[in-house]
Amino acid sequence: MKISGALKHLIGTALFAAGMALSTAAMADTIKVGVLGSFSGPYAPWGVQFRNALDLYQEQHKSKASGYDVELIYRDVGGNEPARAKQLAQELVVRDGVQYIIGLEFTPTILAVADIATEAEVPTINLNSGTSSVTRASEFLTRTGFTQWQVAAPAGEYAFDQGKKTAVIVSADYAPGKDALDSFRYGFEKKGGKILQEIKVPLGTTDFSTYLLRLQEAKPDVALVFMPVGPMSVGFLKAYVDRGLLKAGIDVYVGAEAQETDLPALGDAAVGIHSVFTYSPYQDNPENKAFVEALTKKYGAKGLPNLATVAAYDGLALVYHMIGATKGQKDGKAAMESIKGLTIQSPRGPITIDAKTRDIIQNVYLRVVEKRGDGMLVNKTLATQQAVKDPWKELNPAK
Amino acid sequence: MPSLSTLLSLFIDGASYGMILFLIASGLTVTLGIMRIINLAHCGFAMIGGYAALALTSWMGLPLLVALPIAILLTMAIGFLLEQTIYRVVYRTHEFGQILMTLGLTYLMVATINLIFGSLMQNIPVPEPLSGVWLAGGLTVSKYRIFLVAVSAGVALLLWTTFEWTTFGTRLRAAIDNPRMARACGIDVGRLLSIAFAAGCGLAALGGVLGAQMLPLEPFYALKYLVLVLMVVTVGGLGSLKGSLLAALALGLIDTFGRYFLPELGAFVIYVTVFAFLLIRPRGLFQNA
Amino acid sequence: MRELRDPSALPEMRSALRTHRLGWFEVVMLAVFAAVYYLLPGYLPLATQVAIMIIFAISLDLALGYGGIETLGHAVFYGIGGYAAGFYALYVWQEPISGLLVAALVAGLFGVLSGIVVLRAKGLTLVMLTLACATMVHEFANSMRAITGGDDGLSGYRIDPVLGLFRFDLFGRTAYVYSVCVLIVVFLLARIVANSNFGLVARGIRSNSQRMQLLGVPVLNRLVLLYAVSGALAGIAGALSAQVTKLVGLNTLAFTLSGNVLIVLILGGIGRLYGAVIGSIVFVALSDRAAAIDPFNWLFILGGLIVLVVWLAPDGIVGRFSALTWQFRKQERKP
Amino acid sequence: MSFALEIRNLKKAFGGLEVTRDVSLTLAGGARHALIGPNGAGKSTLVNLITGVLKPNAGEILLGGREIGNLSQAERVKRGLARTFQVNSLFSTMTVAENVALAMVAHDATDARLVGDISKDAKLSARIEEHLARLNLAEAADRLVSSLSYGQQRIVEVALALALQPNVLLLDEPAAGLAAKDVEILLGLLKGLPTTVSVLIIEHDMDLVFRFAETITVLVDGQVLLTGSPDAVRKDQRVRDVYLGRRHG
Repeated sequence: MKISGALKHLIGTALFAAGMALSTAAMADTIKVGVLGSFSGPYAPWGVQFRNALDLYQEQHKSKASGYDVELIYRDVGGNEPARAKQLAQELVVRDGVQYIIGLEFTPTILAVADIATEAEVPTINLNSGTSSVTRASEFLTRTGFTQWQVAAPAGEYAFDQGKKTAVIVSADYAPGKDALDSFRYGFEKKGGKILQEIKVPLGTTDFSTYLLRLQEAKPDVALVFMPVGPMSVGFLKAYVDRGLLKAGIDVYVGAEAQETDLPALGDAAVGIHSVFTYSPYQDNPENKAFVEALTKKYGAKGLPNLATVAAYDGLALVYHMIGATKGQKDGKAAMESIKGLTIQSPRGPITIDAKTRDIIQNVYLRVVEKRGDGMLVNKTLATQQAVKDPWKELNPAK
Repeated sequence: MPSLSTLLSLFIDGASYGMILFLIASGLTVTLGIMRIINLAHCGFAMIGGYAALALTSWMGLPLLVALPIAILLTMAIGFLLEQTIYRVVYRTHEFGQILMTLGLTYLMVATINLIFGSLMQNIPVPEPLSGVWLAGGLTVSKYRIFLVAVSAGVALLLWTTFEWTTFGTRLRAAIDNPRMARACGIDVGRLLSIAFAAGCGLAALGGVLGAQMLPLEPFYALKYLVLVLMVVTVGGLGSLKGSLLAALALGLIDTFGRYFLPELGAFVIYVTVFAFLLIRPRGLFQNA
Repeated sequence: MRELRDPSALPEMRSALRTHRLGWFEVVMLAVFAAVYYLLPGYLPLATQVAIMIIFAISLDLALGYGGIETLGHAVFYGIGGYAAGFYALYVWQEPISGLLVAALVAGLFGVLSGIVVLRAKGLTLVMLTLACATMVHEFANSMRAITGGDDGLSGYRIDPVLGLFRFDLFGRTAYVYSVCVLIVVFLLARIVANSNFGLVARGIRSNSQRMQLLGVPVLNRLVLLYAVSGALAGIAGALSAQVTKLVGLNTLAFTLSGNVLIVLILGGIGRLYGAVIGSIVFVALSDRAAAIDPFNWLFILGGLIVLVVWLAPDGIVGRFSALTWQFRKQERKP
Repeated sequence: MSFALEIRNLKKAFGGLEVTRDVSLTLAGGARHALIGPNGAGKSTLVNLITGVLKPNAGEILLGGREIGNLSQAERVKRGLARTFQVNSLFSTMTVAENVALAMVAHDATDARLVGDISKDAKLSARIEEHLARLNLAEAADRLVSSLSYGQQRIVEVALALALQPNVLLLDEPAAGLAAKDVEILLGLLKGLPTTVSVLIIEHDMDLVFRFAETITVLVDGQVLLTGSPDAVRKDQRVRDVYLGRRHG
């Protein structure tokens, strides 16, 4: 371990290089893409959606991007485990020699990987974390999901436009939740509404009764809610309708919480929940129809996509574009340049990568949950805002 | 100052939460009292009960109230089987071996549940007559919570009667008080323990099924609520049912009120309380030995 | 006074005092660590995690294996050390080695404070108190979002190059060598403590604390000291993780970590220092590979492994091994 | 001059029951003193009072001329009062050498020393070796106490107490449960104790007592019946009455 003397150092470096060569040289012509996600644990549903979309995309394109073979290497982070995410990212870059990384659900895991992205100049695509600021953590970060500001600020505006004058914000207490609080408030107050109270719910809460009691007592016109998708979002909305708040006339506006994949768990009580979001599998455009059809054909009813699926699908499309633009060479900077200002037709509508901020620009829809003729619960679009940029970055320009 | 109806509402929420904790903890405190074994797998039995009820209701379409006793019996059978086999080894090994082995067993339970039911959070639907709320004046009370308090109070009463008024109860108390002496008096402590263990698993299962609304079912259930249940047992005093009941109610209420009045602190309130309490009374509310 | 005997008589006494001796094990381990660096460059991040886990397990071995302090909340020191190192780098100085020392100091101090209150208890109550203490700190860190970052973790700090020369590089080479060097220092430190008068007294307390008290040793006092030393070393492990990952999460304070380190130590064998090394290698390497192959069913393997080890080798892997050699030696001695 | 151990008018009652009534006793330096008496005479209580397990209601206990009646057990040990226990109270999972080393470290007050390899402490090793050799335990140095025979464990008890380098050594029924052969070994060891130690032995084995002690105190009903040489005690009619079952006056 203790290397003393130039000779020893030389030998060491040579050996190290040899080891590196051994582990990377084997498949020089294949371009490797590392996929980091939660394929186990309570957050596994995300990983499943990622994989569904990525495998489909690979199948549709025969794993060839502009003639280059593309290989996906999956690694399981197993939840919000930044140390593990970092270790895996490091191994992907160093041992497996990946040129691109996509995936990751959580702000901390993204931030843990950002350093690696910068250092190794590996373009990294954030598929889910909604914290606005994360794309600033590295020049090699971009996003195909959404930012919390992007949907919550319009949600605040829409709610006011629907005649709601007072609101209570309920949010899970972590970084994206902070963004949600600020952006709901920004949107709602900009129009002239009044925020009565902010209720912060600790992450991991399963019993929401006390928080709902507070909400009920504040007697707002509307509740603006943010919970991380999964146990908390389903649990909260369920408790919300069970407790009769919706019936009592307190409308609820959410973002990703009312995705079609989670509606069955809520049951018919979900009818009437408003959401402002960027994707619904029942959206009416040709790209989406083909996308949903291909997924359900491949995976059956379980293949019903949500935004995570679309984000992964679009994310890999970006990677394919970058591979073409760099002619398969490892050139992170050129690859990132090639997607700046790029617009692609996503199943959710057109999306653009902002040339300045590397963040996503996309349409935002106001929807309400309805029961369709066949008994399915779906989100019906009420209004659309075109090409919404991340408002936080507009309000907080980079220095 | 919050209104009376708020306080009442909080009280019912807290009490029902506490009663669920009591149901799960009651079996643990009895086995702990007799064998001095920290059975970290105990919450796993609550989980097994919950998932059994889930399978019976959503796969086989049975109504919850029919599924409930079947789920309890099933859990008891599984508990009894494990007690007769793996726990025999657990009893013999040293204290940390016991902790580890029951932890290992918990992992096995988590993995099994995940394999069968998947990692998603599951929901046992509440039967129609029990869902919804009662509105009385400014008071909103969930019907299900009232039902919970009533059922668990009934169970607690039943337990108390068994403990105080039957020969089985007398023997059990003797065994908790001094296992060696009880053995010398001709009480078959091993058999007693097996019965108590299985019964404890049944109670945990009851708690797991009824409490699924508050402690939702997921594969990591067995680990997630373990600390809480262990604290109920320790605060109550090892082997004391009465202690566990009081401790569970107190924890449920403190947690609920804490979350209402100091929402930013979240679960911190409850752990500080427990820690401070154990410092003052390291042996808990009621300690037999 | 009688003259001291010639030193040749002493080796016998040395084996009778059962102190920890450096031998082939250390040589093999050094060789393995060196070999990993040269031959498995792609596994350096994983190997770094192993080194950190070893340090953590060694610290637990001092408390549990030597002093018999039964704790189910050892992660509290790991986490506190991690946060201390994080805050230090964020607000004071980015120099890593001083960061480790600060973390050790803070964690050790917490060991003194919590030890004074917790260590008066014994048995189950002690187990529960340590658990409650750790959970309390976990929830505290969770609720102090503004300072700790709560669930998002503490991040945004830089760490200077080690000794001003070695930058933390992408390949994790610096992180690995740095961690292994710290591990060697911690191992030697732990060994010194274990072999000292104090180490003997700690073993005495574990064996019969009442008699220790009657020999005139203030037992609580000594246990607190041991707890603090153990806590300080655990703090170093946490700090190392914080510096290498450049992020401290709430999971560094979680029950799972306390449970895992216990598994590691009992898997390896307690009260020997070696156990911590073997246990960590087996546990981390196995969990990483198994989790890579089959993430969820990995719990089957882990759970089954734990049950089997406790069943068949209650003294751990090293214990099993040395129990055999011990028997062998005894047979040899007896005519 | 001050005695090694002096007890003046010691009284102890449990509720209304007087177990120790006005006991006085002196041990000169290097004394070989035995305390005997029938069951229920209050011997154990007296031991507990001297060692500090119990606190007396009245009276004084002086060790080397200094009052120790208010000190804790551990503090009395520090002042040079060591004892053995009726029931073995050893570090059974440790080796004989370690047991002795623990006592020595405790006596030297070096138990908080964090550095310095104990096995490389040549002085300590030599002391242990010498100590064990004197008690015929050298062979057993590296054996675990739990693996020793009962007789050997009793001797380790004595070794542990002696390692504290006491001025006064209290032997609480050292021969209890020993086979005749082991009693002989024990007696040999006790006779070889250095004269710097004053010994107070409480024992039922009269043969051992009369062969070892130079002075004997007979305790009956919590009171000293008589103190004298073994011969004087042997010849005393009152003592015979007590031991033959006829209740004393």
